[in-house]
Amino acid sequence: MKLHEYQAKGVFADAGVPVPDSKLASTVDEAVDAAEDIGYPVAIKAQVQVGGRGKAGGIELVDNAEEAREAAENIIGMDLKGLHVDRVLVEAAVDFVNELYVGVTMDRNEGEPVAMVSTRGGVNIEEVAAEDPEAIEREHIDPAFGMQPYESRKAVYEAGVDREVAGDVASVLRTLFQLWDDSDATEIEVNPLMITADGDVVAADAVMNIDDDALFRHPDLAEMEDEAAEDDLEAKANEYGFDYVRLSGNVGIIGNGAGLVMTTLDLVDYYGGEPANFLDIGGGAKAERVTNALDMVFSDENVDAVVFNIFGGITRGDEVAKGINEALESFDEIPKKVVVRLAGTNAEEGMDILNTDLVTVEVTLEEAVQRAVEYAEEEAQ
Amino acid sequence: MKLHEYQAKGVFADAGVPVPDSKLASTVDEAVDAAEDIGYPVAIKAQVQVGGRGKAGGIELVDNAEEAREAAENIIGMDLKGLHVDRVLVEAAVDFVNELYVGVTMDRNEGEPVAMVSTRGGVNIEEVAAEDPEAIEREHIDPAFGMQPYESRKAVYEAGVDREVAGDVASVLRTLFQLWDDSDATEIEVNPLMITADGDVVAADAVMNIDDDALFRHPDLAEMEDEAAEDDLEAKANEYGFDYVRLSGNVGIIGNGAGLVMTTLDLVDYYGGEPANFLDIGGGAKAERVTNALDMVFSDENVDAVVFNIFGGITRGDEVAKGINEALESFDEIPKKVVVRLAGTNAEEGMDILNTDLVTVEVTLEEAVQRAVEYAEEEAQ
Amino acid sequence: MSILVDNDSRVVVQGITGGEGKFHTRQMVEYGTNVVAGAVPGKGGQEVDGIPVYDTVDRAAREENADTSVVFVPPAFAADALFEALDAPLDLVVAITEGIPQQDMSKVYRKLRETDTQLVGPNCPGVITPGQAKLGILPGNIFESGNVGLVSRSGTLTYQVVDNLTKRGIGQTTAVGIGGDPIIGTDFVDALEMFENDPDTKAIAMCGEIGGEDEEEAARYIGEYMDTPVAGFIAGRTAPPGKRMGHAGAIVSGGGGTGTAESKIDALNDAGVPVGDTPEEVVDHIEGFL
Amino acid sequence: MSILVDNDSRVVVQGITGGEGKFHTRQMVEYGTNVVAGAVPGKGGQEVDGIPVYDTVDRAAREENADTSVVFVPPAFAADALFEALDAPLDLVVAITEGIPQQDMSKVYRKLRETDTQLVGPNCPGVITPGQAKLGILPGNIFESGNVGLVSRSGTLTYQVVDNLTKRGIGQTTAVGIGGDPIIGTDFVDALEMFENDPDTKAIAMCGEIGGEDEEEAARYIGEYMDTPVAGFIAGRTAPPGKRMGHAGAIVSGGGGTGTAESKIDALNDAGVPVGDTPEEVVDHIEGFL
Repeated sequence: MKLHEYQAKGVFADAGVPVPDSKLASTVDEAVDAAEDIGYPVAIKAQVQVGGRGKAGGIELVDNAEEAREAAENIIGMDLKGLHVDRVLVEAAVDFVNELYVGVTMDRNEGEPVAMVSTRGGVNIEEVAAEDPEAIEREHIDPAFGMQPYESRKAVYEAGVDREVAGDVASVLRTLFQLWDDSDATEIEVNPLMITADGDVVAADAVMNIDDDALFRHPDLAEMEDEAAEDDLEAKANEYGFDYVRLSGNVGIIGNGAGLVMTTLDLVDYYGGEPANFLDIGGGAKAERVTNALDMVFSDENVDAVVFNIFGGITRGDEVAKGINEALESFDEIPKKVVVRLAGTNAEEGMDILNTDLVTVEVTLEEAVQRAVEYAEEEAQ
Repeated sequence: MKLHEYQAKGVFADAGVPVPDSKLASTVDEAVDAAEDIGYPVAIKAQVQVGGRGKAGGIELVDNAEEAREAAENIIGMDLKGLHVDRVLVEAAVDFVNELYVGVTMDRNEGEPVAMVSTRGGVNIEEVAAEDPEAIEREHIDPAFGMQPYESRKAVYEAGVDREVAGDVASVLRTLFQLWDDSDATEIEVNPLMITADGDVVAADAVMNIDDDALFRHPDLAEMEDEAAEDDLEAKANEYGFDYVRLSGNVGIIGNGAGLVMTTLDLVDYYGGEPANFLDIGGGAKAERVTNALDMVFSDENVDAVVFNIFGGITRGDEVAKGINEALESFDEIPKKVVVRLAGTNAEEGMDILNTDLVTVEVTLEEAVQRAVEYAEEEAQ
Repeated sequence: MSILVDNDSRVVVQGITGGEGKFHTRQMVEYGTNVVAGAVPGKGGQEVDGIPVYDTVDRAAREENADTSVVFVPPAFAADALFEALDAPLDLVVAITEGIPQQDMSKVYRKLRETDTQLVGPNCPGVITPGQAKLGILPGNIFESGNVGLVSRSGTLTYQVVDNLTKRGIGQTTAVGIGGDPIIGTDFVDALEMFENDPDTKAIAMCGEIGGEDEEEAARYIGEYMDTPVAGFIAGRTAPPGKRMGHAGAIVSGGGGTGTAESKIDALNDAGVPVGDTPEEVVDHIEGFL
Repeated sequence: MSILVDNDSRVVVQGITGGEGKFHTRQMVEYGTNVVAGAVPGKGGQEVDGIPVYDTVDRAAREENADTSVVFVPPAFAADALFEALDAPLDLVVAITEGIPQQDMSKVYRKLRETDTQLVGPNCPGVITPGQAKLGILPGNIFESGNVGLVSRSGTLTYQVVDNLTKRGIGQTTAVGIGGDPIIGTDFVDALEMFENDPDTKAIAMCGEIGGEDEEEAARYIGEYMDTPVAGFIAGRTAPPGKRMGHAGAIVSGGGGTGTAESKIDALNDAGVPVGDTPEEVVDHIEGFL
């Protein structure tokens, strides 16, 4: 779960990481009031989870109420890289002399967290990492012991942070690591961490990703989940308990098992179609889950056809087929054409059972995908 | 720092370890009131830090106010193995069907904590350990990871704890380990951990030793230190910042360095005397510290003579001698004879400087101890 | 021959009394797996289908001489179960559990590296040596004994490829599901090395997916050390950056875009490994090797 | 010959800018020790008596080729300083600091066992090879080069024995203060083994004290593996159980009474090690060996 900037900053502030004064606003008036309260200059920042907000016009710096109103009018309601901006964060502008990057993430190859510091803050850090990996100092942290204070200092000094602020930056890094550890984060980043003329250290942006699998032990963070979701359909998937990712195509995809569903997406693309989503309904195929999955996919107005790809392993194909039939029969009308392909244990028996009045049945994965792409093309015309 | 039973039980209760209802009382009336409040039967327990209180008459079980008064009268003010009983803990008696032992301590050989469980609770566990070591299940805990839940279960099941209460006992063990970890304890013991007929688990006694060297980060526990001290002189030593242990002999001992002071005690014994104390004044020998050390030793009414044994290492003997002279001169009268022996760097210059009107100077450690033992014998007669 | 598991494996099932544990234990036993014990705290002394249950893995391993465990313990308690298995110790631990918090696994992995235990998973379907034994939840009936090794990050995708192989009459030595989590015990290189050293394995199918750099490392390993031919498949070519595609480990990092299918396919091709565009194509390559 | 430290040791002083650190650095340099750097966070770029100071041990070790550190960092920060020294890594770390919390040391000791670093201390006076170099706070002037090795848990008691040796014209190869804490890096067995392997060490004085079982283990080691004669001393015969006698490690456990002087003396005698009743008697035994 990726937190919004305003959520992450709230968490940072509670943990003792200095952040600028700020207020969340969802109307232009609220934004202007917030700006007046905070005092100019303020930044008005679109709260959508996408990189490069600034360049895309999602962040404006304003000096008075008039500019604040204009900026809020521009930003609230705008479409930013495909996402609708509902809210802005109105935040005191920081007068900085230096911008650093600090972060903590999981190095999955080593199975260990890694703390990162760079003096090249304020720019796309992944570009820095690609062009000049030496510019980012990395310090692996032993997960058994947690971050030792010397490790934070080593990272900061080796990164070349000015000695005057090194102690404070190391302290921020330790707090971020503690936060990472305490909140089961998978990623925490501050970019830029601003250094003011007075030598103060301020987190001007905040990225925080929480491990979905650990939310059960963080009820406070889990509460932020609905607000964090970018998309109504993704929020719906959370409710249903599906692994779901929305994409921009028109072929809806339902399958079981992450690898097989990804493969189905890839095949849709391979055969000239465009996948509309990733949806893994998991093991088995009880009627209720199938119904919910179809509801999800049909709710996506972009969808023109659906491919349903189930590999029956332990769950037998005939049982899966019964579940699909039951689910399909619960619809008054199947709004888009559905292609089903069953494989694995008792697949043939399953395919015999499927109600071909409601769905098209195909034997191989490749055929099923091609058929769905075909249907989608027809429907789109 | 060893906590009193009532202090340790307070800490236990805060951590969620079940303890019986109890109240501390320092007068007979308070004890009877407490017993009436709690409801009979209650145990009246002397709050002194010594093993085998029960056998020595320091614990009585009473069934009514009359018995409570009698018991309180017996115990408050008694002398229990050399310690004066100022306070009693009045505690609800637990109706148990089983007594276990659980504890966490540091295995210094391995440098690791070890959790212990035994079904032979309620008796002297060190005797059990000596006679039948197999009766105590030990589980070493990795200090980097802390106790894993399975380790608590393994210890409890392997010790042979009844399956009905095993889960609860394992949970108590985990809480105790967490407490050990959180409070920088060196030792935590519950003996007995009582199992009631209803299957409840209750800590009927509580031993908790805190690492003196870690008190700086536990201000709440450090506050208990004065109350925990068994002896006025030991409390005074805490104030002065001396390592001090009171013994029962009549030769006062002051020296620098733990090993050398212990050796001085041993030599007093070896030459037929009895050491009155261990007192390490540490490095250097500034006049103020010498004065405080002499004040400590002279405050012990048992002391008949004092031996002062300093090895000057980096600190030169002549400087030490000056400090001793200055300290001695600050006394109107030296109440007992003091023998001084200086060794190491510039020892001869130091001995020349010492004011022999106030002290006796000896050249070797052996001679100095023998002289002090002699003086003490004379004074004692 | 085979790798990891065979007739001699003596298996303890952690979580044998739970719904999944009970069901799959029966399936494993039916397949011929030598399940000698279960381990569930507080359930010691019970039996599941005649298999004795112990309170601790340590006790189960000692009493029944177990050397292998399969873990069906729910995610909140799974790390503890893995620590317990590592401490017993056992030779092989197969963790089926999906959804173990990443930081828990990071600690387990740290401990794992101090032991001689081989961990497979978590979040994996398990390991099967057709005709001998299976550990986990793989559907035994689609497998056939033969000479192709299979290693995969995904469950149903493995089944898909195996089904295609078996239908063409190509059997398998052993199939290993290494799991879809970001931190796993046995990785591609480990499994490939075992297959390389197995004289009966004549070709290997390797199913990777987006996220991480395991496939790239495997490609380097294949190029440098392997004689056995490998055919690959990479799922997730169409996955957008920054989104978790079902598996916790299947995520292309945003911006810089590491962990992409492209990078993995390129690396494998550079190592001489053909990568199929469809599962069928992978099987075509394998057929070509034999 | 000698053990642990000699002319070639390149030393970084952790905490060189503190009062104790500065004072004893000067003393070490005067004695001839090759102190090449200091390490103090935030003080990088400064100098102490011409010795360059770095912000991190890692940097100090890299820039100045240091292989040894001496730690004067206050107890609250000492564990961190030790972790830093172990990570640099260095060959030898001598921790002078007294009063490090036991649980901090327990973690440091856990990490230590994963490294190749030799830790001496904490809560020790240090190590000296007379005429070559000293690490720590030992008073150099009472030592004399010779062929007796000395290992001790105590500072001033070491000085007492050395003083007696030197006054009788008996010099020392190396003296090692292993420290008075319950958890220490180098223990008696480690030091005895090094002396046993040092051809110049013809006899060894070993000063133990109450608490723990290091002396008993040393006795077993001497009995089984050593040819070099050892004379012992055990302080704390008169210590009551349950009381900490100055050193955190000098405590006879209550009740059962483990860690007693009696147990240690018996063990040493059983291993053929004479134990002196007074420090002078120890020196008598040593003289007899030579």
